[in-house]
Amino acid sequence: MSDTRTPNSALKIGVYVCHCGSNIAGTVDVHAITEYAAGLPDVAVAREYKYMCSDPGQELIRQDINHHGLNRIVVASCSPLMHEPTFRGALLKAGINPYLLQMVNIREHVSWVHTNKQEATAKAKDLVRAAVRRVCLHKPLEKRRVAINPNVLVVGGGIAGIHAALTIANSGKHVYLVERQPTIGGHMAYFDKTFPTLDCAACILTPKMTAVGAHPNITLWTYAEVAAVEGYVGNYKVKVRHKPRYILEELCIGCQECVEACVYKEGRWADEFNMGLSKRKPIYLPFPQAVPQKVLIDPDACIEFKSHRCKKTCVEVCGERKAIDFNQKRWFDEIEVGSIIVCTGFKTFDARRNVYYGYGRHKNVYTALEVERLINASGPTGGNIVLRDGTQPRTAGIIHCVGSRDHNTNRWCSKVCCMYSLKLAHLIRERTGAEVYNFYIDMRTPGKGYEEFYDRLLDEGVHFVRGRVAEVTDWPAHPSEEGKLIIRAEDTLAGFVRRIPVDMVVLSVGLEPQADAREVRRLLNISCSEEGWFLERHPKLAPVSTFTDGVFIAGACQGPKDIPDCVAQAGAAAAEAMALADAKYVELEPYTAHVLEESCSGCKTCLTVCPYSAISFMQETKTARVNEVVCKGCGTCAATCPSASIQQNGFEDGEIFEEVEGLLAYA
Amino acid sequence: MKYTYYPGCSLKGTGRAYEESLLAVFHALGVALEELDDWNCCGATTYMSYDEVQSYALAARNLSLAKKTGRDLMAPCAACYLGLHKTQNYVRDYPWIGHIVEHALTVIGYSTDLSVRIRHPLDILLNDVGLAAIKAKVVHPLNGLKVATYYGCQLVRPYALFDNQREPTSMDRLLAACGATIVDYPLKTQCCAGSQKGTLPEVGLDRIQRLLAGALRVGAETIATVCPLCQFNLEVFQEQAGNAHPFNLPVLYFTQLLAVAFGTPLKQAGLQRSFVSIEPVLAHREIAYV
Amino acid sequence: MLNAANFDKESHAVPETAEPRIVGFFCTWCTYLAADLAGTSRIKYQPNVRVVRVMCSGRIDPQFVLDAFAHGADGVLIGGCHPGDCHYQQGNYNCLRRALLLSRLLRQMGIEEERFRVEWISAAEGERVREVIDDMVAKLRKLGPLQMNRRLAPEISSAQEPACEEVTV
Amino acid sequence: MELKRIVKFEVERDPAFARWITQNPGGERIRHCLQCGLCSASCPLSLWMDYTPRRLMHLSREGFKEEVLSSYTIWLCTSCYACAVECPKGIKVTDLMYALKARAIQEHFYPKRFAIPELAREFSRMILGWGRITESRLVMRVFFKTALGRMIGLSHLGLRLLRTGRLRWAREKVSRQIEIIGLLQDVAATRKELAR
Repeated sequence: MSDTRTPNSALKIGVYVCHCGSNIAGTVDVHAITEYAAGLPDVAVAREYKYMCSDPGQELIRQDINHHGLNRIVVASCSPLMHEPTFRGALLKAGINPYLLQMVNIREHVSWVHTNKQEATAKAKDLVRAAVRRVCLHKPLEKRRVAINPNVLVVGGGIAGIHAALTIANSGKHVYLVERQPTIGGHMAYFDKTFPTLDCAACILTPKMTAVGAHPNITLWTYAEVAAVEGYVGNYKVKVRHKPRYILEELCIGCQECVEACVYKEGRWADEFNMGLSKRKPIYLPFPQAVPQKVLIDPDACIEFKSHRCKKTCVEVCGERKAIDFNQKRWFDEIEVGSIIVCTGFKTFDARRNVYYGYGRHKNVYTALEVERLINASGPTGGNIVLRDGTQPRTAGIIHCVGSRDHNTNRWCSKVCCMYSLKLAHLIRERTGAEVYNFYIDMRTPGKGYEEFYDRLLDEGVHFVRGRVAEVTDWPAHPSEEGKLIIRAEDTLAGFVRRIPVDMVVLSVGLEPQADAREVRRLLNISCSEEGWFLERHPKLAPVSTFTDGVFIAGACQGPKDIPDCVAQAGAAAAEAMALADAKYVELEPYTAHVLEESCSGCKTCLTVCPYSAISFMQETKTARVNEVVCKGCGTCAATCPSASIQQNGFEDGEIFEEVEGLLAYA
Repeated sequence: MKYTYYPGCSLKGTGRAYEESLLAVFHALGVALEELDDWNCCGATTYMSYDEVQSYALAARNLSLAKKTGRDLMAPCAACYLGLHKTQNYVRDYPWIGHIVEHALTVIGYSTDLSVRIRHPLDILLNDVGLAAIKAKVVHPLNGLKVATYYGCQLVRPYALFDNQREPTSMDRLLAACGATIVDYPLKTQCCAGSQKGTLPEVGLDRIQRLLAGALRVGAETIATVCPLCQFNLEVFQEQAGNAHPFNLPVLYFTQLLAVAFGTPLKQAGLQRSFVSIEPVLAHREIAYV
Repeated sequence: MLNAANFDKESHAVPETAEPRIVGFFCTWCTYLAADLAGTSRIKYQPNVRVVRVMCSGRIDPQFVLDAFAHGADGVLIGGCHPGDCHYQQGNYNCLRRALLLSRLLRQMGIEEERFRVEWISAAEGERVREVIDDMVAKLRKLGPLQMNRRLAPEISSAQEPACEEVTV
Repeated sequence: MELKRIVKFEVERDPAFARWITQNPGGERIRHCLQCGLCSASCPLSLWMDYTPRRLMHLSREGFKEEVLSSYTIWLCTSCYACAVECPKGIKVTDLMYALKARAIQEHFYPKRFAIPELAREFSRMILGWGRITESRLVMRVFFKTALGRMIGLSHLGLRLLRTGRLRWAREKVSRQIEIIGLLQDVAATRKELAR
């Protein structure tokens, strides 16, 4: 830390202040700052420009470097996380080391968050002054190159994961697809039709599912979860936990004779895939088109697990194949991949939380997903929409925004409910001829062919009542309501309260982040929005990237999305992963630490704090040494070293001291 | 166990039976109550529509007085219970209200510490006394007497601190413990129209009529209430509401039913003040009371 | 680093009625991002904080904090990832350990505890940035200027001679 | 059937009133109102209202003071808080109803002999005088002011209440009334200060 600041004839600093249109210039007196900067020691050139990040802006820097022989550059514009690479590029083009640059964030940290022009300008001046002093000490640095492993891990086998996996696999790279459920398919597999085209979900999904199962470049692991992730972009080590399905996957051929043979002649346990509307046996195939076509055993249901005294007719019938193994335990796989695509999807809002809609109390109140199963030909009723007592509803009410746009539950709009409610309205009306009422707050049908679909529903004579439902009750206020479920809502367009008796109530439940989104997020070292959706690197310009290089997100885990959007994002994420793989190597920031051997006392304190054990103790020299390949550049060791004998490139003590003092020095 | 007791105006008037039975029950359970010294109106509903901030100041005086006693404050009247809680919250959440109220308190030489814990008898009976102790006191089990528990609005809204806001059950558990059968009464948290009966009769009557008819529909033999105004509306206006065919449905305070179960003498339970006597029902249920 | 040369120039310029000046040390992955988010969501807060970006809160050397105070900062705010969220696994824990020790030291030096603050703010908590900064500024306004540099004046002026270092060009 | 011409000119709006409503406790979010009508649908008395609570919220935030303060709605609110608890945007409709009632009373926006505001007034007078309410006397005074006829109609009820000892004429009052007066006066005073 002996380096202190004295005017240095060798230094020629160029300072560039960006207007960013009016984004900065609107709140900060850019001109004043430029003038101020020009007056600072060692500053040779100071300019302002409308858009520094534009080509002419960068060209400005390049020319000045060439004409004036600048050897340090300060750019006062937006967040370094936004454009640092851009301006480093400019320095490189001009033939000086890109790390002789310091950026000043006068947009996100000044002009956008302050209103008083005077105060904002004063703050910006301090920041510029600090940067000018800091940049004096910058040293030329070189990025490190690390080879990239071309394999990709896709987490989650919903439509997004499936699409991403296939895209990458088709490009000839190897994909590991890890799915928590015993089959891939995700929520889309539950649906009968998809809006607005009404094409059959199974018809478009199952071919893709089987393609995944059969693809030579895809290793499909269902009933498995990611247990641990370590490493960094291009070189991730991932540990995968396999849950026992008590079936040896490689031996099972999915003939399902075991299911037939099971000692239970009838299903007795709630069938997860049918939302509990039907029963399954202890040994079962999740659903007919499941991929992989492998059965599994539910240990909580199977007699053998409870009493060990089952006749094991399943084992008998499986015979020579010996695919059933009651002693199977969970096991782990370790894989190495270059990038990870997260497609963990969403969960639906628990309708019980909205007590007034009586889900779980009134038997004919259903969630949208349950109705999807009722409508589905492979569902519990073979596609007949019938109430619990087997009769067809003559009237049905569909309640929108259940668990959406509500500060008592979830504040956000779930985006897909309006459209799927329209779809369900159409199907219910088509299959049963029932009178259907939609209760909505606002109809949100943006999207190709969506508004047209809405028109179609209006033509079909479906009722639309604009009002949030207050209550679903079986409590009649009029003889005509006896034995019905009564929906009470204000018809806000008519301006009075209406009570509408129906046979069937459908709750259009909203979308929520997965219950364990936060754990997954930690596992992969990415961020979540406050609601729990995974956070993209930039909402517009980096929608599928995260702040962790090499980890991408796609589908509804990033926010409520319909199928087309999920698939589009999956494609985008796949492209990002392939681009990374095809680059062969990745450049890592050079912010690693190094030991100044002459002053190192060999106290070994640094060894204890390094999270990557990148520091070792050299017996011969009795000093510490940093392995720069392993070092990730957090700088903790530098802060810990009692004799300041470890320095972090780009964040040396001196540089930071200068910045701090520059901030505080009054003009 | 000892609590500071805030009766509120109604319990001294139309709601006397509530106070009488309440005191009797707590006495029987050996829980001491000390009436808050020189309490004033809580500034309830009606006053709020005249001047909210003044009503907070009024409530604040009571809170300040109660805080001095160092004991929890028991407010049996739903309106008082809400008014006092609301004051605590608004004085905290809205600095300008806090400023005005605290200033006023200081002027009359009161402490501005309003942090006393406000409790409802239901809360105390369930969570402090406990069902076991109550069961132990029962001498006349209510023999499956069919009770519709009516909580009304202001006890559970907006501040449901000891019970579920949408499906309250505290009174159910309490009376069930005394042997009553609780009928499923979906209207249990609906509004009784408060003072509307007095001011806009047809509106009030309509509500009252629905609530009573509802109770009969689910086969209730009596309605248990927690609020003087609910009790008054549902009982006193039965004849008008019933036009022609009277409802004849006894409407008691939950404390009166407890008193019955505890064998408290009729007069001490304030039962002589009812318009519709509970006695026939008790007789029919063979509850050997009086 | 503090030395006679820049000491004279700066410290005496501190006006008595100055607004509190706070130096923030934010980690790149959480709090700096949160501050960026506050910007993109146009959240408005007090302009008293000047942010120094470090890769990890674990990089923050107690000397940085002392240096800031010595040069006239009225407060220092450290921002890192929530416990368990550190991009480098445990940097924020190391930061916390040092901060605890440091805050004791600071109190002994007569620096009020409100002046040194460590906050965990995740990339999603733009609103939290506003809360923390506004709250801290309000507290420091009450306390008034610190002017540590005045108090330290004697020791500092006798600080070691400035040595000059060759700067690579 | 009568013909009625309705058009609202912008000058008929009262922006100050719109601002005022947002400044009331619980009204901070009124601009977020979705107009979903959950308040109206959960209100037990909305079926009697000329404007449903939802419409009233919109009229207020738009500043149609006349319509709002002269509407029946505010007087029908029994403050059961159903709307306030359920509002998806966290608007405390009930509190706003209080504020509107108070405003209407201040500005005499109600028909003569209309019981509800009279009740509120008498209530406040009684507090100022004795610090507590004696229901019997309160009811009497309100009826005197509004509907003598009805009172006589209800006399038999009164008698029954007397017989059961529930209508007590004895005056309920606090002993240190001076404190109540001081309290209320100071509130008024500080409020004026703040307004300035």
